[in-house]
Amino acid sequence: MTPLPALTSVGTDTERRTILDLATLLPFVVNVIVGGLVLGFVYAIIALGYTMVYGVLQLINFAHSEVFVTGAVVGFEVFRVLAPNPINGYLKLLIALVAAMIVSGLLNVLIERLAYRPLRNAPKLVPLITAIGVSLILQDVLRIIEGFQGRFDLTYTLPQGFSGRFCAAQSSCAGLGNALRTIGIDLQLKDVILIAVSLLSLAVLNYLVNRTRLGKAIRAVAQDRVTAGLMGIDANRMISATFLIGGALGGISGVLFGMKFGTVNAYSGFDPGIIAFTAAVLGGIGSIPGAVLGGLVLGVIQNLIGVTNVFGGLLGVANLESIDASYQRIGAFIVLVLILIFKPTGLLGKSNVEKV
Amino acid sequence: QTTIKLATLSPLSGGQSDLGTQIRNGAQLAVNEYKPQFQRLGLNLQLAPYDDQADPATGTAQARKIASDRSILAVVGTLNSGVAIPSSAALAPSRVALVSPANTANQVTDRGLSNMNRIVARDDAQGPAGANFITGTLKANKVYILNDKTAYGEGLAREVEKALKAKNVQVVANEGTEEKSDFSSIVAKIRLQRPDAIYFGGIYNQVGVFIKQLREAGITTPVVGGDGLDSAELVTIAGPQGANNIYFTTVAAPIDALPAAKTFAANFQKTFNDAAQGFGAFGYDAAKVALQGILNAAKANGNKAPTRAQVEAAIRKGNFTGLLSGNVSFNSVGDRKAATLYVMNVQDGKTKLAASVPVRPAKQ
Amino acid sequence: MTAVNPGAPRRAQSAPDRTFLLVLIFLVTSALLLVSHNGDLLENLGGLGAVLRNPIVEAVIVSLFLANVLFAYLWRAAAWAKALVGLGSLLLVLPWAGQEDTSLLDLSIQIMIFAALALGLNIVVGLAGLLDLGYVAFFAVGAYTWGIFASPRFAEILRYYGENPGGTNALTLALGLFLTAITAASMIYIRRLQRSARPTRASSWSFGLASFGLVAGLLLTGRALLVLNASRAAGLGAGIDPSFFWLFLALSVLSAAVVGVLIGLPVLRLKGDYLAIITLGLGEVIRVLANNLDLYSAGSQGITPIGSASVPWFDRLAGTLGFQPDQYYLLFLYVLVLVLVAVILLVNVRLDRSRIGRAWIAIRDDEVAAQAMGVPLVQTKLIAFATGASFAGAMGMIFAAKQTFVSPESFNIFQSIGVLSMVILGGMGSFPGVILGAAVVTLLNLRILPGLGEATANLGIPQQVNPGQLQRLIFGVILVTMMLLRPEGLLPNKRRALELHHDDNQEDDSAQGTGPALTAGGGDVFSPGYATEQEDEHAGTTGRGTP
Amino acid sequence: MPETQMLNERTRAAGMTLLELQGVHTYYGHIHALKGLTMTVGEGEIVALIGGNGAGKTTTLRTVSGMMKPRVGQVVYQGQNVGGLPPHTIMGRGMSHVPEGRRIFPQLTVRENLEVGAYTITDRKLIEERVQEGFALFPRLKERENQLGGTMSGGEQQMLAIARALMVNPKLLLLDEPSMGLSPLFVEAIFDIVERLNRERGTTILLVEQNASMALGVAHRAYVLQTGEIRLSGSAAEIARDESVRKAYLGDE
Amino acid sequence: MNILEVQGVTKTFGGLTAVNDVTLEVPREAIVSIIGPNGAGKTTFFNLVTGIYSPDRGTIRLDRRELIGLRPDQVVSAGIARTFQNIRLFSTMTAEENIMVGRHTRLRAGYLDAVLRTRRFHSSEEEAREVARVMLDFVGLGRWRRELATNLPYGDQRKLEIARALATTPKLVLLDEPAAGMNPRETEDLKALIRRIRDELGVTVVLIEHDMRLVMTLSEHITVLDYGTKISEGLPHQVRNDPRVMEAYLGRGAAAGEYGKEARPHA
Ligand SMILES: Nc1ncnc2c1ncn2[C@@H]1O[C@H](COP(=O)(O)OP(=O)(O)OP(=O)(O)O)[C@@H](O)[C@H]1O
Ligand SMILES: Nc1ncnc2c1ncn2[C@@H]1O[C@H](COP(=O)(O)OP(=O)(O)OP(=O)(O)O)[C@@H](O)[C@H]1O
Ligand SMILES: CC(C)C[C@H](N)C(=O)O
Ligand SMILES: [Mg+2]
Ligand SMILES: [Mg+2]
Repeated sequence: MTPLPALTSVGTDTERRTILDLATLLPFVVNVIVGGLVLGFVYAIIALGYTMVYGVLQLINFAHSEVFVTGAVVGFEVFRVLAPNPINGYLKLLIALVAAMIVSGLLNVLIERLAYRPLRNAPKLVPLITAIGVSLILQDVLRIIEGFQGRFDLTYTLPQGFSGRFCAAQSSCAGLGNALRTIGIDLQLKDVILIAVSLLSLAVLNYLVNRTRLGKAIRAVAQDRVTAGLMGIDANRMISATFLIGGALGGISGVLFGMKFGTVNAYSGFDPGIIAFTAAVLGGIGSIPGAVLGGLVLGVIQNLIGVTNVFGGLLGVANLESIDASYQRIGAFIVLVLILIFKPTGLLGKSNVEKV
Repeated sequence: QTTIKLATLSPLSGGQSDLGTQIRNGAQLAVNEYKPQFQRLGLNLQLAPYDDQADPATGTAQARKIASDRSILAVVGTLNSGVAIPSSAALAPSRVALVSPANTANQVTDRGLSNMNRIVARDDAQGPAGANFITGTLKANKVYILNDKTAYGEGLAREVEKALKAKNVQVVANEGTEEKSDFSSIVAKIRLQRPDAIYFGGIYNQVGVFIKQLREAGITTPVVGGDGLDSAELVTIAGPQGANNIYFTTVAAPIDALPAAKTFAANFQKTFNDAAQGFGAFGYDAAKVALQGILNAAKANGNKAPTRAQVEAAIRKGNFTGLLSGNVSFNSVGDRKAATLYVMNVQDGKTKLAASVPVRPAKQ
Repeated sequence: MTAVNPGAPRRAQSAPDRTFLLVLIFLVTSALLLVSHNGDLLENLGGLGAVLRNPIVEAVIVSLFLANVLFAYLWRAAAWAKALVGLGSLLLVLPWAGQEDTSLLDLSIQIMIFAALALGLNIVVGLAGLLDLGYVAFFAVGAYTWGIFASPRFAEILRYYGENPGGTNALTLALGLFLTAITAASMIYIRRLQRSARPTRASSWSFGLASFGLVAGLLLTGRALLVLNASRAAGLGAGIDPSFFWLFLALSVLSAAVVGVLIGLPVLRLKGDYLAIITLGLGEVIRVLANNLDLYSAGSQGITPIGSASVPWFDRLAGTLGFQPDQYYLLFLYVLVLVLVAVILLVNVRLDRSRIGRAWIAIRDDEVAAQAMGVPLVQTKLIAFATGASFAGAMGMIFAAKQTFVSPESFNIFQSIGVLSMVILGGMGSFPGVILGAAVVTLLNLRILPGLGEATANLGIPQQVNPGQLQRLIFGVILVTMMLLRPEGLLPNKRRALELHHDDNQEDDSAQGTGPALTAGGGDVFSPGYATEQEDEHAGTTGRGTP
Repeated sequence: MPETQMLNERTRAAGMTLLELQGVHTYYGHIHALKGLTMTVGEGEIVALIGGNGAGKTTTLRTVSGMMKPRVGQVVYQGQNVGGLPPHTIMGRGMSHVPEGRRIFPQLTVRENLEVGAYTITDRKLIEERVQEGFALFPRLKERENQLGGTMSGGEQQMLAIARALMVNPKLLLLDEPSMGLSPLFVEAIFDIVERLNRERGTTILLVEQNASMALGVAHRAYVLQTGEIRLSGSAAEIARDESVRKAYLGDE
Repeated sequence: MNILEVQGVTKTFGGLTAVNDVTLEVPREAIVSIIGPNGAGKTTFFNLVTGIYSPDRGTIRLDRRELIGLRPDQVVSAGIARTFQNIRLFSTMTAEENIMVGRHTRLRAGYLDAVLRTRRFHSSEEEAREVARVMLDFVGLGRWRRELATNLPYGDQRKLEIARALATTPKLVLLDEPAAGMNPRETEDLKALIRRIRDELGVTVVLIEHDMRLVMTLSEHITVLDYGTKISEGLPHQVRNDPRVMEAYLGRGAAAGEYGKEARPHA
């Protein structure tokens, strides 16, 4: 068949040889993978918001992407307002995170009350449509709110040093930084913060869902609302609690997203939302560790697909050379298909225990 | 008294509505300005704004609506080449002339429609201009090209690639990406391949984010782009660290460099409580071209409301003056005969004129 | 304690006969439509003309006019009146108004395209219970199938192969054909064997191998044909002869169905929302491929101009009826799409009331039980998928012909979501419902919402809150309120509505969230049934009998 | 029909009524399932509810526990009308319901199912105690402590459902066909348990059973339900002797 | 001659052997039962025969034809139908439609027939409706024909499942606890129904039941499973008096031999 037109070329043979040199290539690959992991953590936290809500209502909460953008907007405003303030950067971050968690969490609860709860007994796809409706509404509401201040694309002003290198040469942990950099891991401080915050939220969430009475009740409601009622569990309250937790996670992920990528606008939620939901599915929807694993896998795969053309160029494989960043997204989907064919319930999804 | 209308067709809702609204508002100013002149001919001039949502199908539907309103004699639009192509085709049978303030893709006029005109340069002029700048001023030998995978961005990038290759410059990649936030793999590749310059055929809101991440990764390589970068927002998005070493070609001179533009900008601010940007000025110019065309046609028609066909011909043939971007006349397919491309430079968050390049379409 | 008789059945009184009202409304709205779209007339009407020309007024008039058809379907009225209003509206008044205002034709075609898409998706989602979020992919397949061949693209492709024959010659063609034939034959043979004896690992493997061979054979054949015909590129400047239109209509149906099967095969084993996200992904895959395979699809630049059918006698007819030559093809597409929608509706109704329709609903209700009753899961789902896809394929082709331009942008996932919302808004499982849903959403998006913006453009409303800029918000509000007020949809499937309204005094008994969203619990909408002797298959147009 | 007021001695000893249904009408959409049901359950009683298929036994229990709202009539529990309250509020007041069809949480393990059954209890020690009690009643559950509820066999699920309902040590236990799907050995065990609960803990039990003879064997009083109405009521022994009952529900030829 | 021959099938779930090396032969037109304590593996055995699970080991033959590897729907075509322990009806369909689905494999009208409304379509639709009518009457649910399946009382749902299974025209029907949820009177009717299935329709019946009165009076052969293993088999009276069965399954009441009336007068 016709080769796809090759767009990439790695230049002269000498250049190719230098790049092929392990000392150049290894840090590159490591860096791409680590970058993918960082990205993956962002997806993972967003994915958790989807998975929580999906878990209880079997609803793809399309509005989650806007809940998370709301968190990002709150974060933006906090950083903006506090920018002239000389307080510690980490404190600012904490304020931003907490504010975003509260706003997004309450927003999510409100959405559930207004748009999903009245439809509890309707066919499953009806709330899906209201979710889409809410998502559209929120997009414009966010745009209006920010628009009145003459803003559309919101660019984060991060505290001093957050965008700088992690353990830069002049800092006290320069040794660690240098060591990491020799093997190719070149992180910004905000990446490290992002990973730390993600891991912490994960740990808390995991405890909440698996170890507490609340968590068990939520899971019972997820499986059989009516019978849960017979156990004395108020299903509506548990669902609200789930939306609160999911929304708070959305808030966190919004701030992390804004920090990592620097810019958000009212419409920014859709793409990462879709990928995050894909991650949730990949990991096994409804499963918390699954969502995380899925996010990380997708992050890494996206980044690796993004650099396939370089390897294609190096190896002289023309067909690989045309696999460039424009294939990132669908590469992730194709991987998803392949994985699901072999593992139909996702990486960590429990195999369907339907017994007949 | 007969009512005649000038329509605008641009995205008034959705992600690109800011630019689309600029065009509408620019055209509104022109209409306000010309109202008295038409009044004298006994014609009541109005603006009829249409929203294409930056979507080809919606644009076509709107174009057909425009076609059905006989009082509309010409259209200013569109913003996106991808919309202009089908919309102009839908308007062609009705002989409704379009004057585009933004569409640069070659295909827009290459189809030879009698109703499609543009006052901006073509991508096959803009591309080589960018390429020339890369080789001439930046002296780059190795260039990394990116595009946004839209009709506009990819078309432009392809022109740049062609021009660079013709100059024997090494083009490391011409890579498309629809990604809006995460550019980490691309940044990693750029770091690996160390180009002397990066060209990005795309629009400011995407390119700005890319630049920000590029600079944060410590890469200071110059980034070059096209008219898609011509927005005040670029600097904000790229951030203080990022807004350096950026160059872009555009068709409008910086507003503060033109005395006429000053009043325009003030007017714009007063009327819409919003700062005028490049596309506001383009919209204004395009509307002026259309209105002058209608006036000419009316005069030729004995000071009566002209037919659409007459307007179409008048626009294609006319010479239009008093515009912000200089005089306009069109060649046989509707390209502006002599356009000027300006190369702008962003340094420390300030946008300055770096060079100006006269360009002409291949056909005259 | 109250003494009301709780058992009083809430029975609707039989509706009054509204023949007169129906005809009256038809006449009034038709007159309004015709007047408001006649530019010359409006000129002479002065103030009234201005009012009628107001975009919102205009949008309302169009909507009211289209509502005629709905009334004709819904109301109890004499059969002649229903026929008159239904046929009269669609075949007489609308084209007549379209003569003055081509945009009406464009709008109607677009509505019907979406109606057909919604009908197709309704099979997949509403009947078989498979949530497909990538439905637009099949639409794209249809659009490109025609777009590539009926445009200069085809010549470009031929030219490319002419310049890069790469060792292809007549022998390749023979080889390709041979390979195709032999692998196809062996696949059929293996299938036969498997039917009588139990499939072994070897037989499955050889089947897989043969299918690869088949693909290779087809590719070789295709390539050889392209290369061997490369010399004709010059003569094909504007694409192939328009008389191939009918062949391609069949081809686009077929190719969309084939793509449906290809996409369906690996993923239809998955359940519920796993399927949703995968279909969403595969929809994106098709779009991105269209965006990247520049040679075939012209990538992001899009393909243009795309031709339409040329039917001389139809053009002559249109000419004598007073249409302008540039309207011929739209009028033609209008009539064609009208016929196609009718056919699709018929196919839908008939499939629904058949063995296959029952199997779909059975699968939706309980996969395990369905399979244990002899319903082959994958095959039945594939049929649903392919049927839905084929409708989309046909519509894609019409879309390409109408637009004369296709680019990947038109096939993003918002389109899929849009079609899904039409289905659910209208009433999942209900054929008149999804058609109405398509009409409502399309009218909203193409007329009413933009009309709002246009009408208020010069009122000095601050930009941020100008209705023209708030289309998403308004649309979202409409979606949410409609769903809250009528969760069963605008024109619900009869029994579904019954079920929903039971719930007033009953705790939810439906949510046993064990399985995938779509199959577990309450079940969605359905319209099973059996072929009754007198079915109202023409419900959408001239339907008789009130529901 | 005349309301039979004959109670056997043990019931009288128990004294006050715990549950009373007064003219309850319950609907499934247009299906009128309970047609003015009136019945009482005294504190400390075992009351059996028997009747044919579709008589409305399950619906009665559902109405009591709040899964269904009565359209007309009152459900008085502990002196309060609970008709129309949501199940979780009613269940919070010392009631347990073993529903028809078991309704085990399929994705929770056996142990988690039990723990969720004790949702209204916050004392962790007490919960653990009760779990152990459940295991003692049904050793199979202990063997399968970590198996997912959904993969248990039908009978195992039935055991789990009963054990789950006992977690809160209810005042009133609603049992909907507890013996369904259990092996003969376990059927006996279940009835033993019912008796013991009543005797040792004073649990009041409203028992729906198809196995009417066994049900009447353990119950003090019984109601016979037919198409949503009470056909007969009286002491269990009386009912068991009734000719029509023997014919219709006990399978006597 | 045996219609069903199962040789040494084994199925494990993780560490748990649910069915262990079970061999079973079912003579044509017989009524045989499988009994055993809860969790003995009876339902799992049915799942193996109907293709819902595939066995780790062993062979399953219906009329000499190997069934292992067939999908459940193919097993239905081959001639085995079943009911479920937990009722699984199509809840949004009427009783009649439920049965018509059961007819799926036996109808010849395909896609094109349906679209074109061919004569074949009409005749097969006619056939399906006729079968539904006959089957509803056969199990005595005629009056529920147009009612949604979920609205039927529990016991009638069980019968509807049986009717649906019979609509597939099986050679062999597997009933999983058909009497659960029925009172003794209804169980008597069911007994008659099962006899008629065999006598009038000529269908072989294998049933799982815990109702000993039904099992002992109806079965011609009984197999007893415990912990997945066959611990006894034979004629009803043989099995009933097998001490292993008594210990594992029947319990004290067994000796009395009065399985329907375990009621003991309370003290
Ligand atoms: N979910 C439901 N939806 C509609 N109708 C129902 C529902 N459940 C029960 N019914 C109807 O209500 C009536 C009473 O049913 P109920 O389940 O209370 O009877 P039951 O005495 O428990 O019978 P069984 O012995 O079969 O369990 C029956 O006519 C039945 O058809
Ligand atoms: N999918 C599964 N995963 C794990 N264990 C299972 C699964 N299916 C069945 N089991 C276990 O296998 C054993 C046999 O189950 P099965 O359902 O066959 O029992 P049964 O004989 O039908 O019992 P009952 O009479 O209670 O219905 C049970 O202990 C059950 O817990
Ligand atoms: C917004 C602009 C960058 C538009 C672009 N020049 C186009 O033709 O689409
Ligand atoms: Mg019951
Ligand atoms: Mg069992």
